[in-house]
Amino acid sequence: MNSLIPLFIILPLAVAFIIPIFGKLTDYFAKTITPIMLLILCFFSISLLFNSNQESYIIGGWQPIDNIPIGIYLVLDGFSKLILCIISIIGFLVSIYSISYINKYTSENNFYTLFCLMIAGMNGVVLSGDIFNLFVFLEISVIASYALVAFGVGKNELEASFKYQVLGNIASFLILFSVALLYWQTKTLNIADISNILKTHEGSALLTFTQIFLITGFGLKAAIIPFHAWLPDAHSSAPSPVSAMLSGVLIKAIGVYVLIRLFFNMFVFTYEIGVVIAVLGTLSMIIGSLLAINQWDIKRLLAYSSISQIGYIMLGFGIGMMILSKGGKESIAVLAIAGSLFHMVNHSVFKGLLFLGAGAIEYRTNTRDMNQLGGLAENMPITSTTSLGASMSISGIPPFNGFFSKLIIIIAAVQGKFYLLAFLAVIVSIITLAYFLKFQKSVFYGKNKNFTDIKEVPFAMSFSMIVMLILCVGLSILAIPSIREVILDQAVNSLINVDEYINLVIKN
Amino acid sequence: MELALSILLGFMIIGAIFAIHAKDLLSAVIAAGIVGYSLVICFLLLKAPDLAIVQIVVETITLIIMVAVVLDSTREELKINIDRQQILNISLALIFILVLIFFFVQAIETLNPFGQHSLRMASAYVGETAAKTGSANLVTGVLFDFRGYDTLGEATILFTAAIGILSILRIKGKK
Amino acid sequence: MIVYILCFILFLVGLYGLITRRNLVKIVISLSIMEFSIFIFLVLIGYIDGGIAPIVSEKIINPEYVDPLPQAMVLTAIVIGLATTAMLMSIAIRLYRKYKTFDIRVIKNLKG
Amino acid sequence: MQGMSLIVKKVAQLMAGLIFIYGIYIIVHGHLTPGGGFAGGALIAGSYILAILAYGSDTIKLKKEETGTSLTESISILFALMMAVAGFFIGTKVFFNNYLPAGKIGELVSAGVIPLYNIFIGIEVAAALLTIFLALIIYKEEIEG
Repeated sequence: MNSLIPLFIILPLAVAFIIPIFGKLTDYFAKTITPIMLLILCFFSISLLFNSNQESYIIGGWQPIDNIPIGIYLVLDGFSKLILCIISIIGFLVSIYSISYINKYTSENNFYTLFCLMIAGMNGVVLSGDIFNLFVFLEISVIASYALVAFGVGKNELEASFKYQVLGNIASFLILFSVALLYWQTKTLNIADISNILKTHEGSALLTFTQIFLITGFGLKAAIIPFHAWLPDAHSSAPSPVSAMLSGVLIKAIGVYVLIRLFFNMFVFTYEIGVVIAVLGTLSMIIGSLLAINQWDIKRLLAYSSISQIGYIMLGFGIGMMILSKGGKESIAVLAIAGSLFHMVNHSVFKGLLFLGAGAIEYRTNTRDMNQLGGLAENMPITSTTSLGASMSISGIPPFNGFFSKLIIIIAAVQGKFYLLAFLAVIVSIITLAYFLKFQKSVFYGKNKNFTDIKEVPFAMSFSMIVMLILCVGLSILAIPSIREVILDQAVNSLINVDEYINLVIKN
Repeated sequence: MELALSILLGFMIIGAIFAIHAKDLLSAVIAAGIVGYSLVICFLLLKAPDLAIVQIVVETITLIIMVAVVLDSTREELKINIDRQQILNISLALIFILVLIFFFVQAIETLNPFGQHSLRMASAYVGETAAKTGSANLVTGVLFDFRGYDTLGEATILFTAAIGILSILRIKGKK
Repeated sequence: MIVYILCFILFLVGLYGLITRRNLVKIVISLSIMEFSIFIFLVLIGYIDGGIAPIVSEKIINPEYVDPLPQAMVLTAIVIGLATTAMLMSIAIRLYRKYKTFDIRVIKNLKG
Repeated sequence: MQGMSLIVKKVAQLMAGLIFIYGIYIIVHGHLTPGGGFAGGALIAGSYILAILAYGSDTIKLKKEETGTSLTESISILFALMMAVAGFFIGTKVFFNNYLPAGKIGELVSAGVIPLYNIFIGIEVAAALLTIFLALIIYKEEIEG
């Protein structure tokens, strides 16, 4: 029991509590301690990723009685390792970027405190093996993000934050309600224990009811299409580093991750649920990209494109579920799920980079309107190059990582004989290319009308963007089978093998 | 017991409907407060004294905050014209609600009725909690020992909200 | 059974208010009503007929307590509810200062 | 904000003191009787809020108070976290371990670390609620001024 997993929650919380105490002494306290903390977590999570150990940790040391778990468990398996890695790496780069960016705003200490709390909440959600504890940590991260969205306290920010809060609260209530219903049915809160009990249950009407509530609740958090209303406002109004965190990490860690974790590892999934998830994913993919074409605000365009890309991720998982529940070839399902996980990693990198690039443009020009911008490539070479790379990656141009993950999902769809879905995924990819060409052309190329004398952004900001561009290219190696086996397949296995997850928690 | 609770819940529903339809924001806020205070009686009936104490204090503070906001701004409810959009909204909401009630009634039929529940995870907490944690109040024992991690999260949420409100209510956001 | 259904109706009354009202304060009220219904629901799940409040005392022999776990959960949820309500109210008052109204039909800068 | 009449002030003074003491009682007896850190902390915050409402916010220099409550909040929640982390080093070396002896049920000093958690959480809750309230009050004044 000498594992150090709780550090993922303790460190960010401790930093968040220390900043208000010592932050007033010097301006640089918060700006140095946050990146250092996140760097430590980065190394720790990467070292965990290359170590095939899976473990569970009982908080308080309460051993199970009669094989019923009574304490709160932290569970670390392949899937959570991957997400922890994403959170730490993107969090570290964004916190470096914020050092310069946040100079525009007042009370920088509060920004860093909320940022650390958001990280702590996400880490807590990812590690938690207890459904009510998961809800508590989810609330920490979303309440911090409500405040961060409104950080600029202008009209737009406050309005976006109010909308986000109302929809976020509805989602939280639905989740709490389904926790109550689950407790009623199983009398336990531990995910593995619930799964153990539900395996022997017949599929009842109440279970379906609970599942609908859970899909709605986490769908609202992940902004899948019928529940997407808050996302474009919130993600475009927030300060750019926060947008990068929200779009890149938050909607995955508290939306997609939990949805997938619960439906793979807690419920016995059926064909119908696979269909629902695949249909919601396809809808998000298509409608998100169609809505993005018409946007002239840079960050709104990126926000809508996030909806579309989340659709890809859900599509892959949906295909995997459909194949597995029908008893089809497992290798195809593994391919689809691995493609989804790969796309999840890639999306957080390139969408983070794109939002940081949009932030860099806003930092120098104070506008986000594409009609006023143009020809910035000469003045801001680093921003231009990095965001060109990210745009190519997101629209699936070969040497970049986005191409491979989309390719894997499409291949899996074709092999599973879902030709329509594969066709739609290709079409959406082309639409994505179209609106990113528009973005590139109207911002970085063409004639520079209004901003002829601006400079490149400060070092801290360009550093993060360059590192992210390197990641964009470098992550392509995950497509090589032998490397894929080490990292992605570990995560896929922990999702597919339900018994493995249960055995991790309840040791017989 | 079930009857008393049902009557109380009926009153709460009436209070909630009044709060939603009141023409004066102050009376709406106070009606919501009364619904919240009825919750205290529910908790006492259901043998949850801890919750009753917390709820009565928290409801008072929430009410103070909401009344302060309403008195500070305006008490008038907006005029809502009964146009086609509004009628459409209300009827859609009602249909949606009826469908949900129908499914809920269907869904809960199979489960144990009021007051007859078994324990699984909590049986360990009830059986020998006192001996293990030494706390006579079992809820406190669960809250700070078995699930102390949850409680840390809960305190963190209040901390987050306080810091968040301090940042939202700054006078100037950008330099 | 009727208690659970009434509880769910209280939840839906809050949902109805949320869909039909256009006033920021009314929206916050609707949300807190939804919250109340969930609290009662959770405590109801833990209630056992003839059980006593979960406080150990030596006077009672062979006691049967009500389930303390849902009570601990509700206590957590009450505090979370307070935090979210306070956040919503602070944003509502700030929006009122900027627009001089609580009407969400007026407060819509963001579109598309 | 203006203060209220003399009678209200005197009654509020008396009541605030009583509520404050009752809050402390609830926190300290959290592991024996109903209540605990949350209820007691909220009561303490309530007593301060009552006094502020009765006397009006003009009488005290609120700006200073606010930083004070915010600091108290951070320090007390940091202590609660440190208590939890101390479980790493004491006893069975697990996060959130109850490393103090359980003692005899029903005595004031019993239940290991639970009373200490109660005290820190109580202070944290009181300070947090007071911070929220003061933030709303101060914001109001600076807009009018």
